[in-house]
Amino acid sequence: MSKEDKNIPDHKEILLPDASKLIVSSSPHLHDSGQVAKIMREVALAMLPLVVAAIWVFGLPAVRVLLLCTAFCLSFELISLKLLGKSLKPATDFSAVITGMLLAMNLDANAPWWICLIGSFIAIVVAKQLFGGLGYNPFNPALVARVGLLIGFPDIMTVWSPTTAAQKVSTIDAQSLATPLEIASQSTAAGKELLWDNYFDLFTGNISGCLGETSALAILVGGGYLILRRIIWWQIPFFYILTVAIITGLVNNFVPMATPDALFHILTGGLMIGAFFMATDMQTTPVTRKGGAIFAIGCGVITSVIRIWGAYPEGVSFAILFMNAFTPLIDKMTRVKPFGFWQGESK
Amino acid sequence: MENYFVLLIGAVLVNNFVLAKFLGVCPFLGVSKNVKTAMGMSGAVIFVMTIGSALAAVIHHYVLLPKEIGGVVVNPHVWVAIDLTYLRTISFILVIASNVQLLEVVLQRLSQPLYQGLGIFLPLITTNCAVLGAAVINAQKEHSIIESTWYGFASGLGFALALILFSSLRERLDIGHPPKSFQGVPIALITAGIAAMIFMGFSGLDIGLKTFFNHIKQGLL
Amino acid sequence: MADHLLFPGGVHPKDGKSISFSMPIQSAPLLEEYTIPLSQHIGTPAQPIVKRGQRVLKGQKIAEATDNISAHIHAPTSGEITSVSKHPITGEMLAMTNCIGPAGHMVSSLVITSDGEDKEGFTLMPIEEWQSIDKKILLERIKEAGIVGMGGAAFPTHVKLNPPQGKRPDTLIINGAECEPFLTADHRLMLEEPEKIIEGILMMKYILGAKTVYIGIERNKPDAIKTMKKHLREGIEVRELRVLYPQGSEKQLIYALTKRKVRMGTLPMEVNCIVQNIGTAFAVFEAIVMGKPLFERITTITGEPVVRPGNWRLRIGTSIGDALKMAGGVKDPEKVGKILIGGPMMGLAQFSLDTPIMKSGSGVTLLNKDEIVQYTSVPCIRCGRCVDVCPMNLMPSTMSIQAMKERFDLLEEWHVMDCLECGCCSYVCPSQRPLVQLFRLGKSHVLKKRQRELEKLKAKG
Amino acid sequence: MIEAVLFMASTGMILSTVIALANRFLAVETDPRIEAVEEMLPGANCGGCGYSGCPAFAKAIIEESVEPGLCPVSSGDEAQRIASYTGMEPVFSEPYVALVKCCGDNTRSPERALYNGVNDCNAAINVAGATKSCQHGCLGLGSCSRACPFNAIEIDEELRIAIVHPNLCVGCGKCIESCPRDMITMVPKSAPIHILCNSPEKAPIQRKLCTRGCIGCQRCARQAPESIKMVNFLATIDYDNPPHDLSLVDTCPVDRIHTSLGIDYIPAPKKKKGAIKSLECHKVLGVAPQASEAEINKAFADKIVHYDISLIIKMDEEEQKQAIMESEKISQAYKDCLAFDPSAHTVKEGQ
Repeated sequence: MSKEDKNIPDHKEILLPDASKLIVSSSPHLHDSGQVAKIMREVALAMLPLVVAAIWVFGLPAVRVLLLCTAFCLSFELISLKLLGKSLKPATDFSAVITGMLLAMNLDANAPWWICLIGSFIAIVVAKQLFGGLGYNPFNPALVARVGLLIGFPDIMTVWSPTTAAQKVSTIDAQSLATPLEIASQSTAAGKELLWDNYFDLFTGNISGCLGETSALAILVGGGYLILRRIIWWQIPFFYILTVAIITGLVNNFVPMATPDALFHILTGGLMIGAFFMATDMQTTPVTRKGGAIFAIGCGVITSVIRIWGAYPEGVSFAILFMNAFTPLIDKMTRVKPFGFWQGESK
Repeated sequence: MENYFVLLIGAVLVNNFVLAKFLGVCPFLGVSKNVKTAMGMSGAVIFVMTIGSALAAVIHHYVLLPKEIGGVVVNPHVWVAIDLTYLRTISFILVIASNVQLLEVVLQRLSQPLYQGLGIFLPLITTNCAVLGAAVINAQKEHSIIESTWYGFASGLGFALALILFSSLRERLDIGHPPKSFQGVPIALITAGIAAMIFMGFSGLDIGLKTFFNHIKQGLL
Repeated sequence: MADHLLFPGGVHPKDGKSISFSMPIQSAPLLEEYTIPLSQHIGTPAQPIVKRGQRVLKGQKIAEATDNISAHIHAPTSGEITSVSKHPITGEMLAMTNCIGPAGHMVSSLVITSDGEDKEGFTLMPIEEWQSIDKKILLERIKEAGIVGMGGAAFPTHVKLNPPQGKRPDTLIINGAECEPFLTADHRLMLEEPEKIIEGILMMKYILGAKTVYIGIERNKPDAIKTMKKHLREGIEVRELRVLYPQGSEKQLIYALTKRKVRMGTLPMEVNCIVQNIGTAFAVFEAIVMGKPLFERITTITGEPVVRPGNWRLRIGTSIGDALKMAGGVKDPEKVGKILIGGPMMGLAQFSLDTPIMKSGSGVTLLNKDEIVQYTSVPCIRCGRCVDVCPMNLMPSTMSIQAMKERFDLLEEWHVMDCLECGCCSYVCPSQRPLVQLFRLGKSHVLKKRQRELEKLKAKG
Repeated sequence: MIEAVLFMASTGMILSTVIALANRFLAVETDPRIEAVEEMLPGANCGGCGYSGCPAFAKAIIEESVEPGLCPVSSGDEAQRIASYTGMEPVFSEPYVALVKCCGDNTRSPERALYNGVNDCNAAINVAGATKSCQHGCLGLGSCSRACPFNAIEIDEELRIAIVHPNLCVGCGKCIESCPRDMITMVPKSAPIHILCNSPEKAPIQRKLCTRGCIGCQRCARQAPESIKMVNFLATIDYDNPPHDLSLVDTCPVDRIHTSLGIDYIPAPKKKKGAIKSLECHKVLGVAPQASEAEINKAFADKIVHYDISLIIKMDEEEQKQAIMESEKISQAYKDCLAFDPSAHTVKEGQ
């Protein structure tokens, strides 16, 4: 100790940390304690209104599908991590749960259990773990599963169970009711113009279709929450829905029997859930906001093209997957110009 | 006019040569290591397919096909009344092979690095089934010469789109850590499978477009 | 209302200044031993001019700058040079081999054991009316006093204040932003010595011949802004800055105050701006008016675990252990996770208590284990947050993947050399990836490659 | 039938004339000899010859008549063939192998603090000069093993040290630049004795940093003055005439001189409690369970498979992996034998 210790405190024993137990790492040493698991939990929270709406519209079978899909996805994730010899920690970051819920949203309420099993297998094992797990999969797992099931089992995937309201009204049992989009594509085939009356039902979701396609209100609530929490960017849903509205609006204006009007297109089918939950999945969308906008416009164009002229009534999942394939190219194109960049420096 | 547009959409999106008809898959997997060589390869394939289909169509129409004149089957260009369609494949291959050879010489002169980058895959275009496929489909569908050139160009464009898309995806796959046994070609094939599934979404597009154009015609009339 | 532009990106880390900003500056007691590293500045290390056993006085020059971009080093107290020896590999003069510099490498240094008298031996003559003295003499005095930038870069000031022929800087910016969390050294200095700082600023303005002077102070230091405005003299302007890390970095500060963009790969001199730190202005004043060389500096000893955090006027060469002893040690040694020299965003983690505080050591920050978030190898989920916050508008997510694949050619193409290493990207990354370390790795490879190309050219040329 | 022949012949004629014309106008002259030489080179593009790759080296051989022996990878007769093809007399270069001059793994030179960051030597150096006690030691985080195109450098995960397999190393020198602390030097493959330390520190400091560091006691230098010299308190071997008598090993008080005897450096075998029950490792080495360390060394030296370097290059991926597996199996067996202490195991006769 130094000779005169004027300012040093009285003889309370001064403790110094043990140098060998210190942690040494590169700067910075602070973090805003954001975690992947936290983001996924926020997304799960945002999907709650959707789950409630699905259960309200389709009753108990919806719960069954939801639980089955989430359980299958989680178990497939654990099994594949174990088989690959990786640590099981990534399974705790909720991303499998999110994929399971999104997959359930794409299925019908009375989807058989093995559809959920195969869907989960495709989503988690094929579309995600085989590419290396979180962060490396170029395609959105839930959508790959949906497209796989749609093409693999076309008949099962296009049977829609009646909504609880419809069941109360009529005694028809689980007879196949057509979704609004299917009605629309039938009318275009027949060359008649479709005049849709109650948009309110579309908005509240009291229509038949798969779990996630119904209530646009619930999706808006969940999506709004995510945007406010800055988990997803507003650019993607905004441009996506805008592009679909513009294209379908134009085509409806010139050739009315080709396709119903824009509002109909926005509220029906998987557009809302696609725009807010599927197209904004971080791993498979471009990194910059400008890239996100281009991605969304591309999705919008392809969705409308398939819906208006394609054979499938629902174009959202194909569009998003197609644009996922374009994401690496978009990333190459939309590099942000560095601060203080000038011509002398090559890009 | 819209017939050509439908033909284009049909060849590029609906039944894309690589992802729907599964023609020309070996260069598709071979060259898609990085985007630059993929661009070079697609340019070469578009050039060869367009010129190849055009020449094949010319030969097909003026030499191989017997013409119906006055009930007598006679071939005015070749004074002997013989139907030579059986020569179709061999003559198409001859045309395409010479076409590729011409391209190789030109390319070696124009850009040496691209020539180096493509390497073995440049002469391999002769055996590329997509190129011959386009010529044969033209013959089967009795496209006129202009139509078949346009169809050759469109299918070349489809091949290019699929190849460039797939090569940028593969560059992204190299960054990932697929399980050891899946690294390299296996994971590339899975990605190609998913991409093919996505392209199936466009099925029925050209028929839809045809009916749409009919609507417009009726609407206008 | 902040009357200035905002640079792109930036983050709002936990402030942590409340721990130590109210503590007045205390002068450190005289310690037994000071270890003074020979390279405390950017440029070639200084050569020692003293022998073992030689007696020196406080403020006496003990190491000399060899060429222009270098700085002299002075003794912090009167005493005896205990050990000076040659470094086995490089042959440099060396005191003790196991002195570890803040960056963790072995640094050759001199050790002075104080004799307790603290006898002053300044050889520099104080100059009262500096306005009439020629600029060259003032610059010579600053070089003689060994003044370097106190913001953290430690670039020799006499070089910075002496622009090359072609350039005539018209704006001098004084960086009082202190955007680094936890550090309050400049803040206290502004509160307690405003007149000296203003005088120092005027001297620098006179030497540079700059027309306008801005003092940028972040809005979270209202009292400092008030005191500095009270002592203002004509030609100097205090500008309030919005609180955003890294407001205090050179390019961002120049853009915020003068709307001029420093082009990539060039120095602020290109846009006729010079940026100096508040501490440097104070040191210039002490050097010229009081003839006191730079052997003391204000350092904040702060952090949750510290018993009595505060701002100290430490002598250069005080080891971290002694500094912590002054601040009363730590509450619970088990809980201490990290000891940093500098602030938590750009500070260097230490692993030994003997590392000395150098001229650029603006703070000693301690963090508890629970405050620390460990870096993990969770893959990048491409959420794009780092792209939003990067103040240089780079693409940290793609660049980090390129660095992991050791594609340093691509990294150079994607402007890794312009990365400020400010830490905003690692701060917001939800996968908690060590992005700054990857970019630092990229930079070292790119520099090595450029070095090799230079040698090849020399060999051929 | 005749029409078909006529038609094919005519189209063939037209098209070939077009190509012939194109060939003449757009001809690009390339020296066929360069391609021929390129065929003879191994094609590993490792850059060991100082050129960017085999094509560039082939061009240099033809145009600037650089002597083919420069290529460290191709063996003697390979260089012979190229030289005879280009009419130059070949120069035979003695095969060199990489050597990591450090044996201070975790057990000998422990970590000073807990490092949390990128798992790469160059990255660790930038953070507080890496947390290994010895400032000049090998960090064992694998920069060199990733840089080696022939994966001849193995990283021991727990012990954090790099080990070069001499029979796989072709001496291209790519690992030298990859190491931030320049621990790797090229040594002649035939040199049996190596000093595995790179730290010039004086004894009192060295003792604190690493239990196996060279303390500069000069015993080995005095015993073999012509081949071992002291440089800054560190004994260094002059590889022009390397020492050959194996008794040198015992002179070192720190037991840090390791005979290479064709063995690559093996880290200190951890004496596991009741470690190796089965005698399988002894069978692999073909040595009795109670064999002494010297016998085990000897048996290992014979067993280790010596591949001719150029042969390894010609092997495809499969065979090369097989070679590594083979040498690893033997090294592992050697480690187990060293770790096996006969006392803890009652040896039945005839086993």
